[in-house]
Amino acid sequence: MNGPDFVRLIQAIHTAMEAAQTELNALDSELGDGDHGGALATAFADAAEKAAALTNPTPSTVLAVTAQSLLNRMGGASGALYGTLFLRMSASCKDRTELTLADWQAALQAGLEGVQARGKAAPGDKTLVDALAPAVAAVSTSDTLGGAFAAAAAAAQAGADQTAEMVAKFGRAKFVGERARGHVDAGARSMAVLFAALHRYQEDEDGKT
Amino acid sequence: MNGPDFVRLIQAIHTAMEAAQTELNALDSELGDGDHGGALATAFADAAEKAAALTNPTPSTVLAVTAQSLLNRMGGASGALYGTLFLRMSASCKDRTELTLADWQAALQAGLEGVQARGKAAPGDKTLVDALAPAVAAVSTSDTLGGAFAAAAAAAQAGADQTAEMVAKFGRAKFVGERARGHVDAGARSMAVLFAALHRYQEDEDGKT
Amino acid sequence: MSVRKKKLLNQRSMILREMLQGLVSAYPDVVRLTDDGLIVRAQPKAPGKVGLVIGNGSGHEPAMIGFVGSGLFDVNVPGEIFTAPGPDRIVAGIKAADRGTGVLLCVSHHAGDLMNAEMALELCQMESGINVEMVVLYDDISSAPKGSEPERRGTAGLFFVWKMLGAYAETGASLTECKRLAEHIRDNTRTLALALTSAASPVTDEVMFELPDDEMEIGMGVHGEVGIGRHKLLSADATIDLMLPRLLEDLPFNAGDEVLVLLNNSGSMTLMELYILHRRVAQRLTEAGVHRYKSWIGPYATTQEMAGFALSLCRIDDHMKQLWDAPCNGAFLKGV
Amino acid sequence: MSVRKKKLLNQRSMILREMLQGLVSAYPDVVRLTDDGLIVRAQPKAPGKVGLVIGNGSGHEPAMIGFVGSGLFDVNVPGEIFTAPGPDRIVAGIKAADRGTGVLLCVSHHAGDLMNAEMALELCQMESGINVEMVVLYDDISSAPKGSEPERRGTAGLFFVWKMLGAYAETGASLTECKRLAEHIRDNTRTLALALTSAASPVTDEVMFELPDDEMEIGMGVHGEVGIGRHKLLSADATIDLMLPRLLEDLPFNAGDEVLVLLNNSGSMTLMELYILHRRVAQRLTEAGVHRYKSWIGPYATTQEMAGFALSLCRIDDHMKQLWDAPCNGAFLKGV
Ligand SMILES: Nc1ncnc2c1ncn2[C@@H]1O[C@H](COP(=O)(O)OP(=O)(O)O)[C@@H](O)[C@H]1O
Ligand SMILES: Nc1ncnc2c1ncn2[C@@H]1O[C@H](COP(=O)(O)OP(=O)(O)O)[C@@H](O)[C@H]1O
Ligand SMILES: [Mg+2]
Ligand SMILES: [Mg+2]
Ligand SMILES: [Mg+2]
Ligand SMILES: [Mg+2]
Repeated sequence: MNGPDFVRLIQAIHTAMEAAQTELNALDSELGDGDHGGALATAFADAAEKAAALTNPTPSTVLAVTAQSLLNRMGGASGALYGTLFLRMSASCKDRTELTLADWQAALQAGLEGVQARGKAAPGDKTLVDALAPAVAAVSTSDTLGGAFAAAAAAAQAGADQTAEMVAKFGRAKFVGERARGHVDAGARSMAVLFAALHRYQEDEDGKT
Repeated sequence: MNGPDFVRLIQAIHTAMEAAQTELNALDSELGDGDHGGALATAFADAAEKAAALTNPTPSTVLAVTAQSLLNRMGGASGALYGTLFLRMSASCKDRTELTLADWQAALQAGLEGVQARGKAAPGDKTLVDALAPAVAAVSTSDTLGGAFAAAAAAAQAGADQTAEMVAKFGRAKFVGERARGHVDAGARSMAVLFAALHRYQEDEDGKT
Repeated sequence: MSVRKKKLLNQRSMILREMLQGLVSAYPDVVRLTDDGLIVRAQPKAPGKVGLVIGNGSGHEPAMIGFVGSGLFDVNVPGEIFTAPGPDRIVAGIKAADRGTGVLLCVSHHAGDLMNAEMALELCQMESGINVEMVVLYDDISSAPKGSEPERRGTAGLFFVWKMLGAYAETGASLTECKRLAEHIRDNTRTLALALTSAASPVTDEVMFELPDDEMEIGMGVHGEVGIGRHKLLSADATIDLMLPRLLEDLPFNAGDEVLVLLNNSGSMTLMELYILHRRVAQRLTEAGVHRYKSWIGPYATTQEMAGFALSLCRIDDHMKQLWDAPCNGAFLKGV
Repeated sequence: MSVRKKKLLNQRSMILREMLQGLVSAYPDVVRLTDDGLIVRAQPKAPGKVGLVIGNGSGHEPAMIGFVGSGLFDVNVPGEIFTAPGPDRIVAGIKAADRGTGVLLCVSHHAGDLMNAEMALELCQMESGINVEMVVLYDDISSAPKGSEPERRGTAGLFFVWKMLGAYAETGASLTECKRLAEHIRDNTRTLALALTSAASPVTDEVMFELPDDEMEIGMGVHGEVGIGRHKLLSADATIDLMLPRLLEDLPFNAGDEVLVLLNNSGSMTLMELYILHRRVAQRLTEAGVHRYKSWIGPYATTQEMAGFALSLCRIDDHMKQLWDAPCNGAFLKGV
């Protein structure tokens, strides 16, 4: 995947976040303040615009401008976490013009580590880490991008679903205690949306060739 | 009517105001702020207590302590008006130990003039003047206290009833404009309660003798 | 839109007394509560200066208990909730404010306040040797038409009088001069209010009026007196565009005039909304060529938890600017 | 008890920008709005003095935009409603606050604020030559048990830091000294809040939580985070009797200690209620032998139109008293 591919990928994620906006807001309303979908949609709209405006996009620069949009247009804890994910991925592929599956694995691993260092949440804490961590692990279960992303998307969604069983230890949901059970975490679900978009993007690409 | 009679009269008015409290509050709620009954009941309770505590009550001193209670415990426009009524009556019979019908006529006339000078309302303005003015006039239609107070009570009530047809030019009700029609003015009704109490007091006295 | 009747209070009959006790417990260096329930300055004004008194129904806090102090009022006579205090207490207030050269009794124009003030004045003239003058203050353009200004109600815009008159009396101005300044400020002040929601009396729990969710009332009085009309809920900018021209043409305020601006919170407006409203006020005044000297935004005279605001303008000259910028120290108003 | 969603606003997406424009239109002599959306002092602090910055989600006005000025913060970085600003804007704020001797970045402890501040700090350390330190502030005893103080949330009691730290930096104290004072004030401050009603986000119109008409919630956070429990609605005195002992025993505040008291209005409490509450606070502190130096009562950090309050105590010494009494001039805080 080269720079222009990444520009289209960010556009695809933006489209997916727009579509999921209402659902994500509703999930966030249950345990948080109901703005997660709106915040992601706005930030990815900005990212898509900024990425499209890059004159010589590389994977790393597209990921970096996306990180900037997430950090500064989204704000809050989730902006910092989403931003960190993209920032670390960008740093991990700084000198690459094209990303291989191995590069993807390394980038996602770096991103996950950054998110956990920043947010301190471990799997089981009912956060976006519960979708991100299994997705990152699943990328290594295949040797094609298509297979890897399919596995990651499935793992992210399964991880998100499992958050319904958990009590939150981070984020606003932390303060609702036991009442959190039965509700899927908004950030975990948005991670699943992100990986689903990645998977669909790759399917389309594979379909073309 | 001598000083101790006046002490009992104020007690009788207090009892009547207590009984009418809810009704007067409800009337005041329609066009004002719903406190007219409560304010009168509190003020006359205070007046009855102060009057009972006088060592050598005269009509004038009983009326004066009542005025003080009305002015300072009731407050507001209606406290000033009720207080002025009693203050002027007190001044008009300053040297009397006993009030004749002629004294009553003079006292009430002085009271009415004081109320109108203070509040600027004329009959027809939908205020307590619409009950007070006809009551004062009616006192001259008989030559016994019993007859005079019966006529006054009837005239006050008739005057209060007529306020339902009026639009207010004074008090809080002024600001509701045409919407005031159909509602009896709280202050006019409380004046009718006062004259009814006076009438009943005199009936009881006449019954005793 | 239901109104908050849920309040943190003790016995309803004790509201006034406990509120005053609470005030002086918080600001003992600024105000004292006398045995007869007056709020007076902790450090009385220097002898020989004119005393300033105002009486009013309570329930509008910080007005007026929060504006007693140096450079402000000497005495406030607080009545029960929404009820003017009686004449004897006003007389007591006048006596407490006298520093030997007379007292100016300020009256916020409402029927009850005026009647009781007049009676207090009569009592003073009969009884005491105090030199008392009375000034009746009004500012609300919605309560009577142009030409009938003295019939208008006294509302949030009286704040301009409190502040500048307080500073003036502190300079040693005479009673006549103080009265003349109060009238001058009044005659250059205009106010228009707006309510989004009603409020409840804390004593009766009665809601003052009903207002549908998609409407606002223009010209609402400080006790919920109805205004000049209801209007569909507008945006912040459109609301100012509706209100400000009425204020400007009433005085009128003309291009080249210099003004103070007050955006008074009636109770539960957010500062966020008030700042957004002020943005438009500033834009519109600039377009009209009216210069703003200073703006004040906050809850100065409230109607319990009513959501609404009053916009008030006062045309000033250099002398008034000096008075505006003079120091003061009340429980609710410090520095400037 | 329905919540007021009816607000006077223009476009929802413009709330932050228009609010900031409105603020600076009202107080041009106190604050300026930079092109990148920072609120900075109109007259920058003298060179060589430590700069003070704080970033925060908006919607809590006057916090923090109202506390930028002399003797207070140098820069505020306002985020969107209830959303911490991103790291780039915080870095811009740090740069704007630097007067050559370093900057103290204050963080009100919430996950988003902390993460973004940490990122900003990393960026500063990588990129700029500015000497930056960070201090994380917390005070709310309901959000984590004693012994886990650093997990507690930052709420209204941070006000004590803003005021005294602002005065300290103005004296020319070093960055290390400033940081140490901020920690010292924090470690001597305890806050407990209570809500009678919920509030709505002005952006989403979502009500934060539901609270029955006859209940109150103790320990409510400034974004509607649930507290430590619901309670049947009590009288004002009983409410203080429930809350104050928890505060006292948490630090603990002991007989002989001297304290500042803050009764912070969360939005639409009446001053009447707050004064009545303060009366009881004063009584109880006196009984406990704890001396009150000064009390402050008002809306310093709000959650939109929420009806509720926070009670906050800060134990002080003579140095802190001096700082407390030092002059300041912010849009919402003048004199003292
Ligand atoms: N410390 C953390 N680590 C990982 N994820 C977190 C953490 N705190 C919050 N989150 C995620 O952020 C999501 C909420 O995001 P969002 O609604 O955008 O932020 P906010 O709570 O500031 O409104 C939560 O659902 C959770 O997945
Ligand atoms: N100027 C006036 N002249 C005569 N009566 C008046 C005047 N103003 C008000 N009132 C009377 O006062 C009554 C209201 O009294 P009350 O409810 O006790 O006072 P408030 O309106 O201050 O609450 C009105 O119903 C009216 O009869
Ligand atoms: Mg959220
Ligand atoms: Mg009434
Ligand atoms: Mg009344
Ligand atoms: Mg949020």
